[in-house]
Amino acid sequence: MSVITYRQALRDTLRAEMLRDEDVFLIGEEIGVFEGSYKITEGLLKEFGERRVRDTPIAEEGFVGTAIGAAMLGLRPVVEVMTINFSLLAIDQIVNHAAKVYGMFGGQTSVPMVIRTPGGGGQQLGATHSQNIELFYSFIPGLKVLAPSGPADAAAMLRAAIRDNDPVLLLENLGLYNSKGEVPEDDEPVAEIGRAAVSREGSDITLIGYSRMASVATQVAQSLAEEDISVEVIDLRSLRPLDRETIVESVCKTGSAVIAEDDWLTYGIGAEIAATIQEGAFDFLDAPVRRVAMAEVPLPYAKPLESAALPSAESVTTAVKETLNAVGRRVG
Amino acid sequence: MSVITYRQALRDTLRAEMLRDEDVFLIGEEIGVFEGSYKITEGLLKEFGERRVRDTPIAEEGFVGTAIGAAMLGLRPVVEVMTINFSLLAIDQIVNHAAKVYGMFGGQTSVPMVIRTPGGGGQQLGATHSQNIELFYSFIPGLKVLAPSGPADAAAMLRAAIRDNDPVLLLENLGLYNSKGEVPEDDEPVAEIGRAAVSREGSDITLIGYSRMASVATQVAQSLAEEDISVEVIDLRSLRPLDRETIVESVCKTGSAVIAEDDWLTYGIGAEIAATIQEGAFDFLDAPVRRVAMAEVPLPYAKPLESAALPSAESVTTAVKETLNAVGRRVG
Amino acid sequence: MADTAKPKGGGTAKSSGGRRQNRKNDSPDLADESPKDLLDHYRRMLLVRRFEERTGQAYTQARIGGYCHLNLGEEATVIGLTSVLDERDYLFTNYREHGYAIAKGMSPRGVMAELYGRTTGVSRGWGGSMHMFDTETRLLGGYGIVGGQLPLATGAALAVTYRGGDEVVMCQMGDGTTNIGAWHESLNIASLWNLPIVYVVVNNFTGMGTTVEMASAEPDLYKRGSAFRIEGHRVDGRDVLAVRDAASGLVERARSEQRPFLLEAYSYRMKGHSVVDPAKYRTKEQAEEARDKANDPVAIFEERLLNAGVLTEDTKKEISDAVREEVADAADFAENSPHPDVSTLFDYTYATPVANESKRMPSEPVFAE
Amino acid sequence: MADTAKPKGGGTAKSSGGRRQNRKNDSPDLADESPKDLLDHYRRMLLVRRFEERTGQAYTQARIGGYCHLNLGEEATVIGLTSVLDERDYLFTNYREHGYAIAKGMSPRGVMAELYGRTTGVSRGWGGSMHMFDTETRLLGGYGIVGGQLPLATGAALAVTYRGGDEVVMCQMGDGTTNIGAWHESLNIASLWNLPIVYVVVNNFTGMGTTVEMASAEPDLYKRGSAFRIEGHRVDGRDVLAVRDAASGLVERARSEQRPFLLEAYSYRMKGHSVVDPAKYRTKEQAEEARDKANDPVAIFEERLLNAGVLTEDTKKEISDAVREEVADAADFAENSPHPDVSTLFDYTYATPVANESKRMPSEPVFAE
Ligand SMILES: Cc1ncc(C[n+]2csc(CCOP(=O)(O)OP(=O)(O)O)c2C)c(N)n1
Ligand SMILES: Cc1ncc(C[n+]2csc(CCOP(=O)(O)OP(=O)(O)O)c2C)c(N)n1
Ligand SMILES: [Mg+2]
Ligand SMILES: [Mg+2]
Repeated sequence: MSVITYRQALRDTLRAEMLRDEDVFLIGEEIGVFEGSYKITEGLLKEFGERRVRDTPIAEEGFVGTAIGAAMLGLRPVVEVMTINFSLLAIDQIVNHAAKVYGMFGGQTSVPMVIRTPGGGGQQLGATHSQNIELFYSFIPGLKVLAPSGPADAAAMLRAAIRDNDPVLLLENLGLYNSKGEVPEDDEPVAEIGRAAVSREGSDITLIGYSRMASVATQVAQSLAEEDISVEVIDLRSLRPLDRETIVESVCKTGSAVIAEDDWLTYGIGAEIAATIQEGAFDFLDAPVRRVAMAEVPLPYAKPLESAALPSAESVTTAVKETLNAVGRRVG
Repeated sequence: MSVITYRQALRDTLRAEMLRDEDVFLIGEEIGVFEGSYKITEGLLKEFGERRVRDTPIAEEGFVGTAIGAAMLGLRPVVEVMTINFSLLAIDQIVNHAAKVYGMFGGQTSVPMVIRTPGGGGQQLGATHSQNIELFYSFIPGLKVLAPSGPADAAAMLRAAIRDNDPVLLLENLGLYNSKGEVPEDDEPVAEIGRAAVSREGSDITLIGYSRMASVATQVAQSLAEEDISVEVIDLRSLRPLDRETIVESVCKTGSAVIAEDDWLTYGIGAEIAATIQEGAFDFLDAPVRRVAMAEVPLPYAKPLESAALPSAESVTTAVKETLNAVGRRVG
Repeated sequence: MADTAKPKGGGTAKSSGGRRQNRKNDSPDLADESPKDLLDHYRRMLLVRRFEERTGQAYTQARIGGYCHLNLGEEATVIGLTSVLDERDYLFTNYREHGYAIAKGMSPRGVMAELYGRTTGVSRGWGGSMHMFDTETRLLGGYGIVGGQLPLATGAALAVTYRGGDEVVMCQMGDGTTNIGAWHESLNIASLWNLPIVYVVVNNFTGMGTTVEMASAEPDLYKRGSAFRIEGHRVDGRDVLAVRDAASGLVERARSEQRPFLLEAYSYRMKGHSVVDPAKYRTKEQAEEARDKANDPVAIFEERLLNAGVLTEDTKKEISDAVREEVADAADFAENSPHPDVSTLFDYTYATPVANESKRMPSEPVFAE
Repeated sequence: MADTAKPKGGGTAKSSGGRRQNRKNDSPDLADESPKDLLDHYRRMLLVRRFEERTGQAYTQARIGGYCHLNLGEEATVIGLTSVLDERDYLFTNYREHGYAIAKGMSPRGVMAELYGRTTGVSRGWGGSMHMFDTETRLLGGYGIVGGQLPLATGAALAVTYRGGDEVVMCQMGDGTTNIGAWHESLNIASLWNLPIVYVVVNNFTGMGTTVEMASAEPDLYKRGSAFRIEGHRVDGRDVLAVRDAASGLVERARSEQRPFLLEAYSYRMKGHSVVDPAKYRTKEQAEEARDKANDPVAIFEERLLNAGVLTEDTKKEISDAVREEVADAADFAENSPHPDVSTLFDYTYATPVANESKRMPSEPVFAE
């Protein structure tokens, strides 16, 4: 074990996988000479050369599609899309091609590729550069979508994604790149795709998040513990497939749930979680499932507006307390 | 009133709006010389000429973006995107530009445009041509999304969309174009954006749909009436904004709900409806909200597979009956 | 870049006599050709013709669903192009690909069964008319999204280069496809990275009802490679030997020089855009031009072979009978093949199975009791 | 198409002396110019320079957030281009647009306030560095999605044509932008429909760390218009008068001939891609070249004006002081302007209010009790 950043965990894993398997190569904008917009690929061009670390023109549809075609011939491209916002330029290739090629041709060829891309608001990047649209990919059968919330998961999930034979979107987060945590030094473990984690056990209420909000959820749970509120935290980890059982099991135990998400509320990821809970834990629910999510506006640049629009530890705390109040347990 | 098809209602309304307002023009692939892939624009090139009915190259991003730019200067383009599947080629222009221009520049310029596009599976068009991805647009603040289920609504909503100052996506449906209904002959009414309709009153259960599934829901309600089951049907009509009150009010009355949708279940439109119901009608719900939706696969070409994957009047009927059984009312 | 006089196609139909002249002048001399190969080309062109005619019928009889686009009028291009590809070479096409599927080596049975949506179809009934695929013969898909195949084919060529292989990728598309962003991004990447790929534009003068002149600001499509320093050539797509020679040169150069090329082949779309399109938007002249025997690649080649004595009335009848038989057999095979079973619905969502995949049927609840 | 010898920029830095020579030869004679105009150009270039320097400082002091891209090194292009636009003409740009905003007529105060995210900003604090907009002066937006502005600008030109107006649209972008699909689709449409638009490629030899040669298979970017029969020209973007003349010719031709043109202007990006980018990926030669006084448009013009006696040391100081004052005033104004109030969060989602719009804050439930 060593304590490293989320960024470092990704970088080390990319490197290890490239060393392990000659078919793994990196492709994307500014990943080579520039060493990555967020420096995830630092030093890799130098170490592996242009064949394995391929800088592309600004042509998201072209280079993502190129990676899909290479994957159809058995290579294992790991694509970096600079931020998930720009993935909209390539979404036809992702949704209509990567996700379809296996099924549409009756299972003849798979598409073993990874798309790494960060989401995340809160950087004052304005309306077009601050969206959390993992929903779009999580909705699509044929894709797998992973959302690590810490360095260890980032490594284990990237490893799993690279070794999987299907197109996997790995959702990273600008706000997590510098976060630190313990990560095993081996080439292990390989995350199991499709599994959520109970990242903290508790009994009063279930708090569900993914990516950055899973780590916020843990903070909230920690501070609420000081107020004698026992929060069980679920980190969804895999947005597609979605691990409904883990969620429902927890809510059956605690009797209530709050969902914390960084995207917009209406039709957001949390909608499915709430729908799932009411279907699976109907008889166990003591209060409506509550969602904490972004205000439904194009995210403004100005800091006070941006901050107000985004979910935070405070708004999650409020929702948890109000839900417990609704259940009948009086909390501060 | 006259009885006309959904197609005819759209065409007549386009024509009337073009006559009413010189700033309204049509733009899209094959809408002129070819008279529309689905003949919605039949005869309009002949009547209005190339200036008002503009055939484009195959360049979804280009022509949708061109329409946005024209709208920024005050014109009122009505864009046809041949099917919603192809909208993925233009989604960056729709989501990152049409939906953002008003907010991102502090309200200085609006984007008065309409994107008309049909969804709908069941035509054996295969995995890439049969998707229902209205979710993607319904999720985006800054857009408005309307989904008429019959000819009268098609006319009233298209009229509203054209006269609105924001980008509106009008979701049509391949399976509805030939459906018939009564439509007023005047330039009225103009639909109110953001309002659902109780299209049939009932007391036992609420059945919610939109677009084609709203019309299927009405059929189901009609035939269940013969079995003495009183189904209240809600046609969502506006997917963004979403009329939560009408939904919740109905469920508070009936005590249970089924959602019928043509898209995939996980993260689909129905997830938000179910989440909304459990939040708004928590104390009134006698059984979990049930969703009927597409099987989560890339839609296959072969008829038996395709039919099995799609929701139908039968699967909706089953869900309604099973939900009523869960509530404790024994039905066939 | 090589230019060839090209008929207006979508536009007016003034010089159609002159055009025929043109073709004959450019085409290789039959005396230099192996009669066996010539007859084989002829047979294969006829097979595509009859196969597509049968497909049109079967569609009208509702044996085939969805959209259905035929290669009628493009047989010389289909056969000319595929005849120069090695077995190891890859082909990507658009949705108008039945002929390419057969010509690249799939059995007419498998292609027809796919059209019928049967398990014996080349894509197991999952793809239909627009999505023929076969790993074996290396046609890596017909694609229904205009331009969708371009980045994929480019990526296949990247994989070849990555591995140091000597396969070539051919990427077919229509004239209308040269206007979409994927064209620009793909050709730019292929040229930058020196990929062994030949992009072929099958110019039938229209995309649905839109003429090349309405859609492409540079209507000489083979010249559009200039934006990427890609050499472009144009060939008469009604002439199978001319197509073969043009394609063969570029495929071999792509292989040896390791760089992309562009080839435009023009010919007529004999019918509507798809089987259901009556093509009412065509002017009388355009319709006549498309129907004109003088523009029919099969008729042109047949007449030439007959005149040169390579084809006799007897062999012609023999070939015709054999082809009819093969197509009838394909249709019988398709008709008698099983429909996919509903139990297979979830078989092809993922290649690597994972926990918690949803396998719910529409009528089932999310949580089975 | 007109060619001009162009420095390698991104590549090696061999002939930088020769280049300067080049410039001087091509540039209009100062004797033919109005001294007042010359001084005005100089003052405006200096204003952009000082404004951007101040912006960089303010960013470092955390008065500005988000991404922040400067026009340092591109002042001659900014001023040359905008000086030929009428008030009624429209301008669309990418995210590197502070200079354009000022040059098109927005006040430095409003632009700086936007950077500070204040209500007095040109986009009311909603846009920030990348999204300056002003209906009045007709800069219809800086855009952060590479290539996003191209279809929009094309559409604005369509609106002009639709209404029979005589405005021209100018659409600015970087060299890296010529590789994205929107480029192809937009230029094709503009040419097909004869739209009065001038696309300007500001070639600073790199997109972030990627050189033109790495990204564009035809690195002579002005030649890429050929795929659409759009006439392309190249100009030395370090020379404000050369840019002005090239742009003026094309803008007026776009207006009178009603068709699109393409102009490439090359110059150096003096610093990193954005304020936070140390540009470590630059070779020593590249870094020196970008810093070289001989490539600095402000220094070049200043020297020329001094040599010609148009500028004296006194006026130079006067102008410099005035510009410093203007920039300081802008920063003071920004600093003292109010932050937007949270109560305005839902003010700009829709232009036409509708029923049931969600105005929920993150901590609020969907249904208020
Ligand atoms: C992205 C996209 N836009 C539109 C369509 C609808 N469409 C199908 S075929 C076609 C015309 C294509 O023309 P061309 O490339 O010339 O090929 P052809 O059909 O003539 O062989 C169009 C517009 C589509 N399938 N995909
Ligand atoms: C679609 C998209 N892809 C990637 C980016 C990230 N990005 C921002 S600026 C830039 C480089 C653009 O280079 P160029 O067009 O030459 O403009 P310059 O910054 O040099 O002025 C990139 C890749 C983006 N904003 N949008
Ligand atoms: Mg065509
Ligand atoms: Mg640049």
